[in-house]
Amino acid sequence: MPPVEGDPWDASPPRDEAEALIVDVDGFEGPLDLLLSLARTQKVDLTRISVLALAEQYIAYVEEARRLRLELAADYLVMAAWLAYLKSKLLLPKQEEEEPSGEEMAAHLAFRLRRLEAMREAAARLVNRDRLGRDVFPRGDPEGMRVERRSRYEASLYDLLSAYGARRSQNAASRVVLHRRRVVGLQEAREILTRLIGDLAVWTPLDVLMAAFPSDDARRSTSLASAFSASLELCREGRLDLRQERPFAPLYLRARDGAGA
Amino acid sequence: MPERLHVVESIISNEEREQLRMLEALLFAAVEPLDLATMRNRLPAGANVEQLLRDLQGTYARRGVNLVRVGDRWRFRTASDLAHLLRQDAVEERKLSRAALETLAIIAYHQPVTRAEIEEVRGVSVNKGVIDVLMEAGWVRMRGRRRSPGRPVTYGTTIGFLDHFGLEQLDDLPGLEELNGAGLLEGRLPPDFDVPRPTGEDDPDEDPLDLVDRDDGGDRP
Amino acid sequence: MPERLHVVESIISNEEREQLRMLEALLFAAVEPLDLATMRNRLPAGANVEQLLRDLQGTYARRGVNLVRVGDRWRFRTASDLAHLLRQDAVEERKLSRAALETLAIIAYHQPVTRAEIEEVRGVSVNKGVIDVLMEAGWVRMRGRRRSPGRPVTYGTTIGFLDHFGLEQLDDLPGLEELNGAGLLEGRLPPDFDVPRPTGEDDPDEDPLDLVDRDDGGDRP
Repeated sequence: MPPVEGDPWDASPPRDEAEALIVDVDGFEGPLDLLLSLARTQKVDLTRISVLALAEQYIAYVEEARRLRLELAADYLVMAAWLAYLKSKLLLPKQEEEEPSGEEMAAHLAFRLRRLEAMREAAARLVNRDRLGRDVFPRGDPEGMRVERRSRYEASLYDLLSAYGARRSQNAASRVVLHRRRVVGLQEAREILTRLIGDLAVWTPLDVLMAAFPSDDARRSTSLASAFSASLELCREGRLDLRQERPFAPLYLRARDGAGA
Repeated sequence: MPERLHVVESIISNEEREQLRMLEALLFAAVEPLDLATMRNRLPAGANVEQLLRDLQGTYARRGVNLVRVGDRWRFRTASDLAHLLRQDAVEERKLSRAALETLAIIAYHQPVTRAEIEEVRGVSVNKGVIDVLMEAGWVRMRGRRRSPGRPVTYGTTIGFLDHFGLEQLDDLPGLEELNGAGLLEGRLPPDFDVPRPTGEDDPDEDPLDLVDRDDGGDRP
Repeated sequence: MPERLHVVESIISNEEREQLRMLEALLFAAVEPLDLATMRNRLPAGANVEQLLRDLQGTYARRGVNLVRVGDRWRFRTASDLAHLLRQDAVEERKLSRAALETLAIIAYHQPVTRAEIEEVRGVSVNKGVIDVLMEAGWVRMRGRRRSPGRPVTYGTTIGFLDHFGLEQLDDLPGLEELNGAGLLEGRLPPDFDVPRPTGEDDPDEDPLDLVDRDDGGDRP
């Protein structure tokens, strides 16, 4: 579990160092931060810090935290182990060909601490500069650069005429199709005829029945055609009888026995 | 120059100069024009805000930025003769859409023509935006109102239209024969197919636009 | 006062005075700091923009509003000694957390810098949200990619960073000399190495971002 940082916009109040050292492990932003805080308790310039003493302080701190069963992030434990190793190298007589030496490791750690502290100070100096919107202000209501976006449309006379020609001829050709004839469909004719079957006890000419169909000019022939087709269907289904004396003679319809009941 | 400036500045007291700086900063940073009460509140007690404003206005009178009064409020504004500097013209070349081309052609040939009539010729409804684009391009204008129920607006073309398409007058629009000859009419056309002659200014079925109509800016000859 | 002022103004030519007015208007009206190219574009051909800027900066040096340089851009802003007067105009600003501040400082002083390097300095892993917040504030941008295995993204500061913290250039970062002298900005290098200052655009170890990288919006100059 790496140390997790809080909300970047949420400036936490400055830590009470003494208190923090006692309980607040999670308040530190990583082992380096903890080390830096411990180093400050030595009250010496970071360039003259005793890394050995620091290592011992840190290890003691971590051990105390574990004794109190505080949950420590792995980073802190790794640092503790590393410092224990560093401590042993600093204390033991120097080995030949050992790379890097304990002194080099200590110097590097001291360097990192100084660098971290330097960055903290730099951050503080940055924050305290005259900041735009806090100390200095830009023009409150700048007119701004007004971009006048004008569209210039491009079209040639040819484009214009061909668009016109194409649309006009297309509509001229399709107008026939567009004026759809109103027709009496087969289904509609069936429904009308079925309704009439009850009245067809005797042979009745189709012409007479046509009175029940839409008979305006536009629909007369389609009514007739559909009525005829529907009567053929009903005949096939055994609900009507059809009779015609000879070709082109009137067509008679009669309900088949029992169908009209 | 700094030395001479110093001479000028020394005419007013240090205190006044400091107040002038404050007023200048206040007005500069203000999000909206400031009224006297606000300025008095912010400046040190006893500051003669009216006098300071006059001084500041004088200082900026011939500059690129002026201090102007807006009602009883004050603000900095770029000098009006420099407004052109702040305007950037961005001309975008755009191709007319197919719908716009058709609509334009129909307006040209059938004018004066109402939107309903355009739709009838196109066989498709005409998006209001299309006519707007044509008006914006300066090719189409509202001509008048048809003397029919609802008095619908009639559209026609502009001088700019003739200009752009290289026509001297509306009569120069090619007629049926020419369109046919140029192969621009396709398929079999019904015998009564015709291409109308556009009518210019005088149409007996058309009323002039009311003043109110003109206000909406579409009527540029 | 107007008469004396006239004497001062007559030192420069009418043409220059007009150009000064124009520059003043442009800078006053601008929403963002203006770069030289934009100003040159706007002014009449042949105008010596650098000279005009210096003149204008001098004119405003002791005023309530100053002309300041931000990177290679320029803007007017209120004089910093008037902060107390204007602070009540300030929008209540959310305070950055210590982690975010530290990260910002590291990016500013060590740029170009990768996330791993920031973590190295802080000794803790850097929450992605921290860098996002800094980019959102307009202070940090992705600069490029380090020429090293994995080609990690490098971060740097923006013009907005300079603008916000009142820096003319990165060299003006507070304490930069001392930090450099103490060898604390060496980042990846061993302590006794000679160290570069934060580099603006050209870093030999840095590749430009690919176009794809820029798409995620972090790269605003």
